[in-house]
Amino acid sequence: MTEDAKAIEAIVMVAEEPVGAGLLAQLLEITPSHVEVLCHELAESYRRENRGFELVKVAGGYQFQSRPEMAVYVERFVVDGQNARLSAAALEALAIVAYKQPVSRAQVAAIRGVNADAVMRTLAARGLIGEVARDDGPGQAALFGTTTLFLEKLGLFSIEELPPLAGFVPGPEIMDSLERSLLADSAPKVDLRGGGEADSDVTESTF
Amino acid sequence: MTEDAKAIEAIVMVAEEPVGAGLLAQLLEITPSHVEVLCHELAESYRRENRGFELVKVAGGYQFQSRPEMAVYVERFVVDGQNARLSAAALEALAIVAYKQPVSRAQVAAIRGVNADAVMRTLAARGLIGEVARDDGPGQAALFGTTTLFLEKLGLFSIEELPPLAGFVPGPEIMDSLERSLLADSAPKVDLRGGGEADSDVTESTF
Amino acid sequence: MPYTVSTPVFEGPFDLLLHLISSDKVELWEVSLADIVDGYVATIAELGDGLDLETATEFLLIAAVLLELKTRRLLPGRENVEAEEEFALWEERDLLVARLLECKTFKDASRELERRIDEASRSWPRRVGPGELYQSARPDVMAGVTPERLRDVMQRVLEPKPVAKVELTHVAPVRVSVAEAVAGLVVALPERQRVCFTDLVVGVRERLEVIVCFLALLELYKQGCVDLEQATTFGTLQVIWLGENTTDVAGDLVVVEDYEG
Repeated sequence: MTEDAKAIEAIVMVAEEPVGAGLLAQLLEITPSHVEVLCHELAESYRRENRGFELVKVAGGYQFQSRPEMAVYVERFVVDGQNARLSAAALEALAIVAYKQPVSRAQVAAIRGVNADAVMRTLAARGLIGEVARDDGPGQAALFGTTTLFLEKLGLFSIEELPPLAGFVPGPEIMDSLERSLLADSAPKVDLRGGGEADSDVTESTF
Repeated sequence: MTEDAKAIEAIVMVAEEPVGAGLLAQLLEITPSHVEVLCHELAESYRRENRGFELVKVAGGYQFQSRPEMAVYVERFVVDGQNARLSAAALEALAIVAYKQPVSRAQVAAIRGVNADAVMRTLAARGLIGEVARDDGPGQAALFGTTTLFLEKLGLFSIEELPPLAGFVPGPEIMDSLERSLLADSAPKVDLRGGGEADSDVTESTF
Repeated sequence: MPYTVSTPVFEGPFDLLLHLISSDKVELWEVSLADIVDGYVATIAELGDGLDLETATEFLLIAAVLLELKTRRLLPGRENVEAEEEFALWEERDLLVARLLECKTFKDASRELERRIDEASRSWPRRVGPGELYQSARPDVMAGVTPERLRDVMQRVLEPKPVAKVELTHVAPVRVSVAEAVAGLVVALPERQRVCFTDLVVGVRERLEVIVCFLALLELYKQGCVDLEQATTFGTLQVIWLGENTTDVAGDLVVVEDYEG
């Protein structure tokens, strides 16, 4: 172990939040890229030794955390019910804020097709999103973005690490079925109910 | 590394207080003496690998800490690496705890309208607030109050000496319903500064 | 009423539509809209007090679009449908498809976020801090914090949050109604036959009155009493009186409704 690596271990051990490579570099008077190398080596050594903790890069810095496989033991020890699950609605709103930030409540509502006030409040109360700016336009709507806690909760180093949204754009088969469902012209020309009913019958039965 | 040793590492790594051998034994379903042996081996391995942290046995139990030789770096970090002032959010949370103690994290969050976990942690780490009780309700939320250090820093003899809130202050029933409407989980019912004497007793005797 | 329409399988109209379409349970043209509406109504009934007005409204809007699309296809005489109308219909449909796709994209993205949250929640971060030993070395965060400042902060926290209000005081009351302006114009115009709009409103100070005058002209144009000429965009607007040279026309005019302000 080099003195620098030891110092990193010592500092990260007493930090209350992730410590950035820049700060570590400044404190140790070495370059940030050297810090990155040392941290990588440390993380690797814990993995190799099969330790119960790990050094991870999250929310802009390095931090120690318990290894996921040990969750069953740590769970018994940690007794805070703060990890209540988010509803599907809240998760969707969270995804929209994450990918489109800064974004207003109205924009979130427009995408989801339903009112977003309640879920946005929930997300703010959980500390996952926060007001980051005000819109220039009339009304000066509050614009929301994700927080550091959001990054921590997802184990992300920065918002750039979010999986690209393009990966979630529905495939051609979904697009096709949507189009087909809504397309007037491609509607089946044959009668719809199998039988030989007249048009008017179809009309009546379909509405 | 045995599974038990890994589990000890994981638990002690995330524990905010020293963890007793008895508790570890209970969590891992092994004997306390076996815990002692494993902890001794772990401490030995960190020493052998010349790591920047150590596992020590203090009054209450086991805890990780930075190795004394690394003190110069840790000191630099403590002096330069952290915020020298309380953020506006932290100051708000501190004011709420001061005036409404004992109060839960969820209640502070409800009053501020945003998550308070991080700021409460900061305040606790700075020794300005601390857990004074547990709520009776389900979940047994930790209730926080200010510490004697807080009083010292403000030059107050007791919490009663805080300047009274002027002008309109919502009555307990309004605050209560406000909180209930904002709280996601079941909020403990706390007497809002009603029993002043009891409050200060708790505060003073606990710290 | 708090918004609580949320079940594991369905929330809101877009979701419903997506669910129905993408699960291939519904080919909108093959299964009746009535079925969808029935299903929706049933869901609403299940939700009981959880019903959200906006959700219901949004659904109605979408249902109306679908109904319209379908009606036009099923009704006889489709070939007479104006190209423009058809085009508008296509636009509506494209818009709907685009919105549904966007909604689905974020829905799928949210599943991935959830997976990551679950994964990350199996680890707990160390949040312990330097401890007593280094307490004295830490900067004094309470420097400059006085009891009075703490009280001020508390007071601000307890202040009711301001509710956004639309400021209306700057809106001038309407002085002239369009009907009155029309009545005035049918007197003034026959005398001048041809006049440019700027001359017509010379001496009028309030912008609103200019607008009212313009609306009155449009009304007269609609009724064929005047012709309007404008050589270039933003050019001078010429008003040509087409009516009889008497003021009797006023009596023939359809009563002009007041524009509610």
